[in-house]
Amino acid sequence: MNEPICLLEAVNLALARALDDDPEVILFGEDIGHNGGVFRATDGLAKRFGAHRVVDTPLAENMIAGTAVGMASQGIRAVVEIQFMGFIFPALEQLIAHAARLRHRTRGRLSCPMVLRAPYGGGIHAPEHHSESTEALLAHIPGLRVVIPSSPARAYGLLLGAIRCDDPVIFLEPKRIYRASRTLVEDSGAALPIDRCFTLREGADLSLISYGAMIPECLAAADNLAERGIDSEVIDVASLNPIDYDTLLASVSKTGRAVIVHEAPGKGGVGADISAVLNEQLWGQMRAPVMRVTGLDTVMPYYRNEQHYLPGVSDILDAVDKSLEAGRNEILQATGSG
Amino acid sequence: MNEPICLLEAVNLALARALDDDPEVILFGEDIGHNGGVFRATDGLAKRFGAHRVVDTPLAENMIAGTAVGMASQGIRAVVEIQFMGFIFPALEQLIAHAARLRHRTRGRLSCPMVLRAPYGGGIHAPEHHSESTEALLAHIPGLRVVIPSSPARAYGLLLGAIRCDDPVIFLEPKRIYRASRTLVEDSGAALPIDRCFTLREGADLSLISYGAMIPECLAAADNLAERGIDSEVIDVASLNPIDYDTLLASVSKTGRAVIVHEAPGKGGVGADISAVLNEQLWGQMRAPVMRVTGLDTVMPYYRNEQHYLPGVSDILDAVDKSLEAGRNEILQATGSG
Amino acid sequence: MREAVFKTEISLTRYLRADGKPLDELPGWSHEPEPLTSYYRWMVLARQFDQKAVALQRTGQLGTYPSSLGAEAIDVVTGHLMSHEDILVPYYRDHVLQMIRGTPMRDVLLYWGGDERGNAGVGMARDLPNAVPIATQTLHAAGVAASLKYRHQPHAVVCLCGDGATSKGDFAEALNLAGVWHLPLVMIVNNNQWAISVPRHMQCAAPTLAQKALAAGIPAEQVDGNDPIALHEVIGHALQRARAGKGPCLIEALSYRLSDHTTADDASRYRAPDQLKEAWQNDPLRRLRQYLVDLGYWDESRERQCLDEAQQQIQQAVEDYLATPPEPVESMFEYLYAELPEQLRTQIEMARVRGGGDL
Amino acid sequence: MREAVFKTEISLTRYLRADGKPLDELPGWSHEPEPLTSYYRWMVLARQFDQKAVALQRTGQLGTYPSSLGAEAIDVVTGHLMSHEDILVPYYRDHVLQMIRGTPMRDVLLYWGGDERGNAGVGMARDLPNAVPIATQTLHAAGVAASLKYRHQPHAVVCLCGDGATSKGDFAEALNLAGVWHLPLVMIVNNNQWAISVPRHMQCAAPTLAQKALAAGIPAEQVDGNDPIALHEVIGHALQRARAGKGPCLIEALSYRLSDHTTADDASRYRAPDQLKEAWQNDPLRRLRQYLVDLGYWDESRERQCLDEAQQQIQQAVEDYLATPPEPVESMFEYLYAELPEQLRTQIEMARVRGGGDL
Ligand SMILES: Cc1ncc(C[n+]2csc(CCOP(=O)(O)OP(=O)(O)O)c2C)c(N)n1
Ligand SMILES: Cc1ncc(C[n+]2csc(CCOP(=O)(O)OP(=O)(O)O)c2C)c(N)n1
Ligand SMILES: [Mg+2]
Ligand SMILES: [Mg+2]
Repeated sequence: MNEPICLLEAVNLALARALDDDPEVILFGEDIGHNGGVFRATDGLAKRFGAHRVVDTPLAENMIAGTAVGMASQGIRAVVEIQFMGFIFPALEQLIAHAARLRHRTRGRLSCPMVLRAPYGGGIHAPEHHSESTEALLAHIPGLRVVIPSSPARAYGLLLGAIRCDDPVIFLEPKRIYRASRTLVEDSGAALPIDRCFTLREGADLSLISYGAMIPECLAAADNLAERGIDSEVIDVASLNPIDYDTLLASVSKTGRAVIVHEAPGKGGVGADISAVLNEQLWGQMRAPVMRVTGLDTVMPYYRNEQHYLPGVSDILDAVDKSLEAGRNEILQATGSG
Repeated sequence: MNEPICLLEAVNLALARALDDDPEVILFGEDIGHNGGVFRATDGLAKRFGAHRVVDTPLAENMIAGTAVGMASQGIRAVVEIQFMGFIFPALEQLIAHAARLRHRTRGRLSCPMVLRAPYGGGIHAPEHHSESTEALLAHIPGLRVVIPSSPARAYGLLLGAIRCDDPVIFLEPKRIYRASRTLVEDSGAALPIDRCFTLREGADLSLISYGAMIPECLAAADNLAERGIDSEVIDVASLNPIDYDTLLASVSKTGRAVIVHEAPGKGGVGADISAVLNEQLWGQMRAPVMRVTGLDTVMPYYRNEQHYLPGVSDILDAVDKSLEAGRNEILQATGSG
Repeated sequence: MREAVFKTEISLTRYLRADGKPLDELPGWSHEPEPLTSYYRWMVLARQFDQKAVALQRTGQLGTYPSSLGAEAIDVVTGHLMSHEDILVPYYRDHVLQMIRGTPMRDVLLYWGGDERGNAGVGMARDLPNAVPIATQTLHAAGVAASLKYRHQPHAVVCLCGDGATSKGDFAEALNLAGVWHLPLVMIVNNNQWAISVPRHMQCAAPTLAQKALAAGIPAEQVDGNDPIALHEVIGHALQRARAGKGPCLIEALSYRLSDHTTADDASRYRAPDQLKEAWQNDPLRRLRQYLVDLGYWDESRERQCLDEAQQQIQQAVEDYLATPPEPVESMFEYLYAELPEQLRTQIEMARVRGGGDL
Repeated sequence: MREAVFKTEISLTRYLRADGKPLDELPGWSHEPEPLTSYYRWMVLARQFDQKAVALQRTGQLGTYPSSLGAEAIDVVTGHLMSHEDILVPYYRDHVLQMIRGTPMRDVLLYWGGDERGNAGVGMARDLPNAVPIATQTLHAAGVAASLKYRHQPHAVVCLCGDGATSKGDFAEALNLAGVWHLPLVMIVNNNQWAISVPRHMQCAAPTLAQKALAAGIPAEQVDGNDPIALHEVIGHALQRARAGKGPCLIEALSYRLSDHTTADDASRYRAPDQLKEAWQNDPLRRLRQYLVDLGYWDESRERQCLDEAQQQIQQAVEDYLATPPEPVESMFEYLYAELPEQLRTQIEMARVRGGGDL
């Protein structure tokens, strides 16, 4: 490809590559065939690879997940689509009780090399249930991998990594930035590791930790901070389970300050976990409390008010200011607490 | 009742009381009628209140939850049982997409006064899927309440509170301690507040924060610590959503040390949330990092090895020792980190 | 030795041909001007409303909108046959049915305009709002029906869904419970032949969807969903049975989705133009209009007047809709629980600030 | 006008009366000593194994155990008819079926003794292990069948479940997909009349469970699950069709759970003793033994020898089981992912220490 492509097209490119490389890769889901998926992630694939490899299913997410588990148990790499993350709940029993456990349950006799793709997140003025970010539910489940890309190149590389992985991977696509920007992505067939953070920007003063559609917001915040002479490191967590704590701890032990950003509700969100670990591991090294900038702890409102729910650049900057502020009083406070 | 009763019997007593007080309370679930539930939580209730009020259902958890939402939308207090928490997953779509949102979606026109009861937790040598602690999945959902009792009296009072509450409540019963101890519980009809922590033991040196079946372990740890002259406060969180942070923050700002204990996996567990909030709110007041003692981040093993998965008193004591140790070096470290 | 242990058959009810001519002897009531002219008026309103809503979406004044083009007869007949005390559990194409039940047209627009107040309408005190996750409402309907039964109230619950919805386990579970508990539930499947891009034959291998009822041991009917007389007969009968304690019923109404799935869809990607053209031959409005014209109950001038009235009503609703300011931000928290937990108060302020400013 | 658009009937197949006498002309093969005497031997083994497993549980040497008492014929016939290349997706009562497929008896004990190695057996390389959450395995079976079809492998998948499982949406979804995708799936419902304490009539209002297939548009059969000859005919036919690419089939095998649900259950709380007594009249072992005795293929001495052999085999398996030390604690992490994430290494040490000591 010599044209710059967007994240959505990068997903398509990776799927095509996987289908091309391995005859035992199959795609199925609702409307993914002829129609190419409601977002067009599978556009053209049924035509190119045949309706036996890019397959429309009846409408049942539990069925999609359970069938994928069955196929994967026989070694077929089932790459399935759930149309929106808000419709993933019927699939949870299969994901939690089976996909995550098949290898464990059979002491490695069988495994579950499936990928379940779903667009997630808000900000596109969609109807109810089309804007959820419930990744924390999945990231809590031992045995599942949860991966979220935040750029065309990472979408391509991580999706290939997910498909080739012998574990079940939940691949969540930040639909708000499906078409946000275009970059050149070489169709090299090279996968990216699906268990590593990506340091998108290095900095010494502060670590901005995020994933998915909030990455562009963090990068914008970092630009803004740079203008004020504040040098922030931006880390794309990318893999929410397992989390690459080596990278996160190294960054925050360097900067002493962390702001975690995601659009899911704060309570019980992935940010809570990261905060807890940073605090446990970097006791005495933090220059400010780990801050979280997250979605609110309420139901995602219908779209007319959704902008009041989602965090944005200014919310990130506010948190950064608080972090910098806290840092200034730190020794004083710590001494006063004894 | 003039006999001391166990937690399981207290559940039964509260259900009977609720059925007696309010003709619009209905119980349904698998095997809860004639058979009285597989744990006997509904023993005798079908006989006493009739098969139209204590109703056996076909085998389908999604159906149980969805039907409860429908009944509750019409003002009937549906109190339903899921036989084991490991079988709650098919119910999640209804709980997340509907129970939690009915009031919100209709701007208060309809509400969802249902209670979904399920025994949870390990340590009873049960088959696979009969030992799960996935409360974090539910505690992450705005609009749901999640309540866990840890004694006969709290089981009675909290369950009455849950049934009378106009919000949907997930009531998780720590089956390992269903019959662990007996106390006198007056059938007074008095509910306990379902959004408050319970301070079970006051102490100045350290806060032990837990819920459910890990409470007895924490109390045992506290006894042990007392022998060593360490004075620990034991708090039963009881309500996992929303969490009564007033009580938790007051305790930890007093003691400066917190150890959080639960049997669910640590990663993304409720303890992560509590740790994150304590660290955010009590920055500079902590004398040691917030510690977590939790289940391991792997699939709950079959029962032959389950004791190697679950935390126990000695794990709690180890964490306490680390907390006390860290406290000793605290000022040094904080100063050194600048 | 093989011995037959179960025998059954399922019938399709139809009275009018596509051109509005009777196929057979008609029921007596259908020779009168009412309710059929009322049905027709509402069907016209539904179609005009649809057009307007699509236009609003195209001009950025409404969110994604699912047209009810081709389903008008099902909704209008159902709406008229339901009593005030019957309870509706709709799906997302049932705009006109909700309006007949009292939901202001403005509220329907508010709902699709991303405003929860669209669900608060007083006109439908106990009816359920749209359930977006497919087929989930079928279980609510079973629960609502169970509450009627428990309270000994002789009313029926009507639940609607699409052909795609019948593939989701919820649907089977709801019918199964309705069968075992003998619930007053009338389940109507609007089989419009498509679930977004998935055609009916890729949804289920059974020749009818009505036969899904057999799995639950409950009565099954197939009906021509473009034929208001047939719909009236079949749905009316099912409602009476349900109200009389005679149990549930599944009705498969055969229709065709004459529109894209929603405004976010482009059906030309997956649907042959010929099929659509053919389907228009079965247009329910055309059929009923022709029948009424043949009886002398309808003519050009009535048609024009009816259209004008519909336009006025719609215009008013659109104005009301567009003039409705967004809800205050705190509404996001206000309805979360019966009482707002103390812990969440601080988040109201955060919400106000987010999205670039106060309201 | 009402026009029939779907007609069907479902048949029950039965050859032997409860007392072992033929009801009708029997298929030719059933006059030979094989496979019926083999069936009988395995049924005896199943029953003996069951008794022993229950005894082990009662003495604290095994965890909760679900007896297969009354289901022996279904399992044994299915196990014999399946080829090595067919794939089994069992449920938790299919101990003897798994053994026929090659799972060592010791492994069955390990599984119910709380040891995952019970699922690792080489004898069933591609078979699925038990799925504890009811009906979830039906979807796996559809997926396994889809993989056979995708790979053009002419084998069948056999999936089993109970009557209770047919109420869960998964079951309907799996059959539906099998219908649409024309999968080589033979779904066998062991209708033992109870789902723990819930009797069949409270599970579903349909007169047969076989008719659940009609919802999916696939063939349905009812068969006497206590009659090995009928089972052989019906299951054999379904397997041949599936292998030949003729699609899926649902078989309802009528049986009776002669035991408690599991060792954790006490059926006397909810089941009339008379019903159980009556059900014993239909005992599949009694029926087949009588038939074989009448043909001269079986007698007291063979019976005694068969019991002795079963006892020996069981005794050996129990000894092997009891002599198997628990798995090392790190196995808890070893099989979680294809490779153990670095982050989890430290937890292995924690696991070792927990539960009071090293292993
Ligand atoms: C559980 C779930 N899965 C997927 C979707 C996305 N979706 C919305 S409508 C639809 C097709 C529904 O088809 P059908 O039931 O036939 O109703 P129709 O729209 O044709 O009237 C799909 C897949 C959803 N809303 N819910
Ligand atoms: C999803 C789920 N819900 C509940 C249970 C608990 N449970 C185990 S067996 C059983 C009854 C199953 O009955 P049936 O399907 O008839 O099979 P049988 O045991 O009678 O052979 C129940 C409710 C479970 N294992 N999984
Ligand atoms: Mg449709
Ligand atoms: Mg059964």
